[in-house]
Amino acid sequence: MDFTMSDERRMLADSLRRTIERQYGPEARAKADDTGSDPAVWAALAELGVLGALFTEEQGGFGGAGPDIATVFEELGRAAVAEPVTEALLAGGILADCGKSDAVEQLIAGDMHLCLAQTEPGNRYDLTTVSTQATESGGAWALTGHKSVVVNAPAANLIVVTARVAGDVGDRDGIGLFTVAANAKGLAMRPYPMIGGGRGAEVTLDATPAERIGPDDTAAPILERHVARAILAQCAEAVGMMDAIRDMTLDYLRTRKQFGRPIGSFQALQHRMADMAIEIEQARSAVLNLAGHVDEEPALRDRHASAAKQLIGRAARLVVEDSVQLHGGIGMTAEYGLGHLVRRLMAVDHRFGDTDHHLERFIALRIGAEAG
Amino acid sequence: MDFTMSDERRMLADSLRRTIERQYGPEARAKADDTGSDPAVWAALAELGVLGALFTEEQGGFGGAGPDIATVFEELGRAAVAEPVTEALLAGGILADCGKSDAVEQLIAGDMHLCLAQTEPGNRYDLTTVSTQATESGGAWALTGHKSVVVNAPAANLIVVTARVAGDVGDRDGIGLFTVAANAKGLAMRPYPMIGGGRGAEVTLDATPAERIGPDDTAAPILERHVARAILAQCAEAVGMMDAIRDMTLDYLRTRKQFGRPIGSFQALQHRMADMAIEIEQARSAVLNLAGHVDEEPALRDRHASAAKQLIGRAARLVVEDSVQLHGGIGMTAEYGLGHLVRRLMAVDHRFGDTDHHLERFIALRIGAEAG
Amino acid sequence: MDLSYTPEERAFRDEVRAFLRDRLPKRLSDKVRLGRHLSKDDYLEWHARLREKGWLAPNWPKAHGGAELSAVQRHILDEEVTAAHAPRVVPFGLNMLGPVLMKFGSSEQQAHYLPRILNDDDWWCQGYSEPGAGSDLASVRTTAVREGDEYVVNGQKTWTTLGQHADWIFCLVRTDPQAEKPQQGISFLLIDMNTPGIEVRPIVLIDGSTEVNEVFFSDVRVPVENLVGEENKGWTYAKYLLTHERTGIAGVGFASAGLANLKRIAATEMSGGRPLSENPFFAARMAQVEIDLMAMATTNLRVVAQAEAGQAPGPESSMLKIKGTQIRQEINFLTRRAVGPYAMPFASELLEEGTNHEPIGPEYAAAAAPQYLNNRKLSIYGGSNEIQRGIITKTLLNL
Amino acid sequence: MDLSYTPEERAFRDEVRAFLRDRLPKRLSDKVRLGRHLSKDDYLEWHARLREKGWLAPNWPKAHGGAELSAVQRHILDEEVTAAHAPRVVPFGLNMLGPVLMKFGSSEQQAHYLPRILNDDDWWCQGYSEPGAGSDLASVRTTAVREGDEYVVNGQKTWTTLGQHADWIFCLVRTDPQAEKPQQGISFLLIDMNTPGIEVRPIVLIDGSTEVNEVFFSDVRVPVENLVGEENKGWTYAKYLLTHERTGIAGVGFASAGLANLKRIAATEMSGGRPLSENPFFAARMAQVEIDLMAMATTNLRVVAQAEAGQAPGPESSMLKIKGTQIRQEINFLTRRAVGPYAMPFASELLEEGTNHEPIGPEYAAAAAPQYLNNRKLSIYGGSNEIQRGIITKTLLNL
Repeated sequence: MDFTMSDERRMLADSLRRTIERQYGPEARAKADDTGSDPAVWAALAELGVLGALFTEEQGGFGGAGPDIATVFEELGRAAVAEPVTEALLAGGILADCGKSDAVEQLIAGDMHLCLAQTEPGNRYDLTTVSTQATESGGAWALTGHKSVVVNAPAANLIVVTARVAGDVGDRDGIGLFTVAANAKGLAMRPYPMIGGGRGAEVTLDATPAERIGPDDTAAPILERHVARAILAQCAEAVGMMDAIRDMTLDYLRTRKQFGRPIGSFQALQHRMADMAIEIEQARSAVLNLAGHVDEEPALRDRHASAAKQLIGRAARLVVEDSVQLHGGIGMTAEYGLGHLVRRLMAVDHRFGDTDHHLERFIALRIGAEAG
Repeated sequence: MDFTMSDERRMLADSLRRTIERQYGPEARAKADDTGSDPAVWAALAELGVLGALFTEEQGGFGGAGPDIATVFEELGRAAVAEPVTEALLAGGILADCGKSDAVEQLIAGDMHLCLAQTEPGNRYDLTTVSTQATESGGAWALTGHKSVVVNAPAANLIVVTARVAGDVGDRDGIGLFTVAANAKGLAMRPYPMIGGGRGAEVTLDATPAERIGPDDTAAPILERHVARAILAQCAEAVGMMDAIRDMTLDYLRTRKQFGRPIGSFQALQHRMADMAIEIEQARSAVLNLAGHVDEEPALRDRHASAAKQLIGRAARLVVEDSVQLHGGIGMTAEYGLGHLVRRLMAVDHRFGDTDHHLERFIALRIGAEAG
Repeated sequence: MDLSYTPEERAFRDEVRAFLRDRLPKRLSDKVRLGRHLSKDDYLEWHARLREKGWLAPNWPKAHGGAELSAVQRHILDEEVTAAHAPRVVPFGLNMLGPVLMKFGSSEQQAHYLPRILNDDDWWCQGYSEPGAGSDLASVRTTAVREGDEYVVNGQKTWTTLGQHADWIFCLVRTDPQAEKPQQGISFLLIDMNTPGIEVRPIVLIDGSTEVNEVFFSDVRVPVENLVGEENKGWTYAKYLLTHERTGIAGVGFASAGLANLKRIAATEMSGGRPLSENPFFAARMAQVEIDLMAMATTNLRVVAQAEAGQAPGPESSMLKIKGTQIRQEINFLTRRAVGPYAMPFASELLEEGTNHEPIGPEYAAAAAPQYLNNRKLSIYGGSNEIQRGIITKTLLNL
Repeated sequence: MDLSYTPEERAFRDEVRAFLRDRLPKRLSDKVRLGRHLSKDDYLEWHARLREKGWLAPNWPKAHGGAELSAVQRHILDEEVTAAHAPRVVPFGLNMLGPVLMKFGSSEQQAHYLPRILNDDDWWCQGYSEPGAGSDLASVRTTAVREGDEYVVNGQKTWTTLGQHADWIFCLVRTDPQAEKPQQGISFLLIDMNTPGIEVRPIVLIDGSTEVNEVFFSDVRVPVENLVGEENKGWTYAKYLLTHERTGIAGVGFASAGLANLKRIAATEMSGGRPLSENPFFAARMAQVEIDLMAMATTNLRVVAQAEAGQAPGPESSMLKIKGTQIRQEINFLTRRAVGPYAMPFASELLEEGTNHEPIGPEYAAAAAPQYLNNRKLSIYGGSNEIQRGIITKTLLNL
């Protein structure tokens, strides 16, 4: 049993933290809201090896394991960095698994933006409900459908798309993976800023030319594997954000005076702060559990993914609500730094399944595990 | 809109409270644990009109409406009176509806104890799952089965029993109502004290002679109506107990000193006390809602019954747990008065359905209501 | 004990409902239901409809042109109007300043200001909070120094809701910096927002809204006749204002309207192939909050009945504030959760006046997350829930 | 970072499991699983089995006859033993007094008492708490007045667990009533329970159990050689005792065993025609607590790893105390709820030693409500959860 971080990871985390502290601020965040990514920040992340740490040596990176993902995202979370790194992990991981090594190489070098267009109006957090249609004609594929809330679509050079090659909307079989170029014919976007920073879009495809990648039968296992890794990323990022929020709140309790004394001396606030701190440690442990199991067999992996996402969804709600409450009015203002963190942390519950979704899945997997 | 109590009810409540304060103590409670009822207390309750208040004038009483039940049981709860008054309301109400006016008259006079044997091992809180069998031969009925946790069975002169006259275990149709004498052939009891005071028993029936009462088709509507009234009784009693617990806890916070000051001056404890007080007021309002609707049509009645039982189950858990916690060690001791109240309040969740049971029913009724 | 309304009360409710059916423009109720921001004209339009009916000032005495409704009637009006997604009445002149002037203002002030409030000639805003004061309202640092027939005001107010529309502001100012206690030496001053030296700056909140403002005063000269009551007695008037109108504190109407909206959304959203409202976990959360609301509505009626009977409100109004806040915030939370991934787009332009932007996902989605964020304020302002818990236990413990 | 055990750690776990399989009597594990009260002989029997294997004192150094296990090994042992429903080791001599004597006792005391503890020649109990002191342990009022070669002890201790079996008691006594602070003037004294003037009275708890006692001292004469360390320095030793052994504070083993038991019950109990474990609401509650427990087990391992690395425990042990308590109490709550109406019979005789009474409902039902009630103590004793919250924030805020 060993909870210490490897030297490589510690060094990466340290240099990432220093770089962010030096370079990352409101301007970069505004840039991400305007265009999806600040090129200078993105280049710095590539330079530092942040993107390489998400991929194995085979794939052209130098990491790719659960603890690598956890390390990187915890640091990104601490400063609420709004760059599309989760998209790089998610869409990049799928491309790597499908043998698209050129794209992955460009991604690691910082020369590429990616996204995954999977969500559709009405499929909520369900990965295997896909109604976007793929049709083949003379070896060429074309896609038609509506993909909703596609994070980082406006900045992406290449869009990974799920579409149905066979079967019915809800079937697990017959889901194909495709890539679509950003400037492809028949592709239209309704772009917007995201509540947690960065940009997303509604993407409509109308007989849009696409390249098919991935396995012939169904892409569901690949999707599920990479979404589990993305859940790890989101959870680790959430822990980083919660650490930052806790520290800001502690600072505020120490310095802010009311009725003639620091508000941190009021016992009721102290006890709520203690409860918040406990839940954050629980969240950290849930991330460790998931990081240690994200490359295990699917049922075990997803059991930990759901446990982590569920626990972190609850902890995040507590941290969002109580940190604003403990701050009082100032915590409500956009100008004060808490707002970015709070909004981005809140958004975690809306990606890859909320706490109810994952509680349901955890129960289903447990029943499976105990029956098996 | 009028929230004031009628003069009659106020007088009854006042005299009941005075009588309990004067007469009711640990000895009476021990007596109830030993035999199910303290004859002196029971006689006093009859004398005061407490039993009469549960029945309409038609039935030989002088009350019987929701607010009558609420008034009586709130007072009984305040002193954790462990007499089988809920059983009188429940089994007596069924008897009254089935035209057994002699028994009701005796009950109101204090000369009779009753109980309802409905629960069976495995049917939990479900009123229409009945496996006890009723068979008829030459106009005479006999019952065979196991009735579990029959509250007040050891003291009852007459036992009202549900048994199946037709259909399958889970059918709503084919449930019959019967009375069985306490000394009937083939009736056996395994008696025990109840965690909330008083006595109960496992009752087994083996070809036990019984008299059939109630309607020919199914007794479900009668059962449901009287269980709704018994839920009102339990909820009102719970509010009385919660009031008493809150007052004890406030007293303790005022007088107990630690680290050199009254523990009530610690803000974290103050805030928990405030939360407890809020939930008790919510519980009181839920009882008012149910009292005002307990004689309405079944769907509306049961919607309020489930809302009240659900809310009060939650409030009671909070009050049980936080009152003990705020007291510390002393609250854990049987000698201190809190224990009786806490155990009796806890037990409310185990009769007529717990919070989950009623949340489920509330949802089902709501869906019904919104579809209709 | 009778929970139902009397025939007269039922008749009044029917009258309110008929009024809302006939006179509440769909354009306005749609905006409110979809959580869009209302313009100054929207508010004024709704005020005009109420004024026409005589219900703009339900709590004012008839002598001052009010409707002088009973507590139960006011409760009915409040609940029906909110449940119908009508805009709220802007409270600063009607419910805050008005009662203070009636009780403490001079007859000249009453004669001048009250009709103008009722007629919407002046849009009032509130100058209570200051930066860094939080729930400690008595720590007023804005000063007013008497120079001849004028006060010279310097300082800063904050959290001034809808101050961007205001013609006038009522302010707590410190007139005696030497007073022994912070509650002493405060005065209650009426200030024309057009006076030189006043600057209003919007505060952007975390939901992107710009409804609240900072108001800066530098050497603002205010005629002494704008002082309400006596100099240095302002804290008395301030407290009166804060405790005067509390029957609406539970927000039962808002909660009911929010719950109805949530139910509609949950019946529309799909989850695992069926409506979200049929998902047992989500159904349980909705049922839970509905059960709490059913009880709170009755708690609220109990307090209304007490008020009707002339009893002073005890800790109940603090209890209603807390429980009401918890329920509304839970409904906001569930609404945000209900819209799923569509809570993530953050396009505040969709919530603005006369928006013609292409919607993102279902129309109801745009406001879900912003309202959740914005309503975190409910447990902070008007005496934070922590302050309210203190009040409750203080009363109960009597320590 | 590697969450899995090393091969050596796995081998040790296998050894523990084999030991439990072979040497834990089913009679005992059934009693523990069913929540029945253990007799003195039950404890002694289990101690003997552990002693035989060399694991009775896992944290004692080999020099004193202990197993000197690593923190991880102790964690494994603790978890496996508890999960197998073995009786707990009676901690008063082995885990409380033992370490104090090793650190602060004289060599004579060590030579005399430590082997007797290890050999179960003496049953020890604890004399810390006093009536009315609560979490304020330093407010010791029991006095010890030196008279020649003896202390004369007068006063009262309470919450003395299993004191009815005890041969000896270690006590905090006040030897200097004039000391400036309550923490000063306290001494740590060993008292033979057979000394005249000692009376033990059981305290009946709300679950009907009689495990805890009051101990009364009137003019009890104790030889001065029974003083541990220096006179008036007892608070130092007391604090050492309280903070020394905290790796087990989370109660992961107890929680795991309780959850396994709950799952079995929920799979057996029927609700609406199907097992309770398939009721979505109940399944959700069980899943929730399992998710919390999975995370807490890892938090606990992190603290174990820190201890292994020689780091002093920070506020983490307070966090583990709180979360561990919450999880165990929630499991107790769900178990009580799971047994439905059968939580209501209150037949404490069914939980007694060698009970031969006719059961009421399923065998597992009898202990459900009593254990729920009894374990309310978890958040009260050992420094209440309120005290722990204070410790956490004090460290975090550094105010």
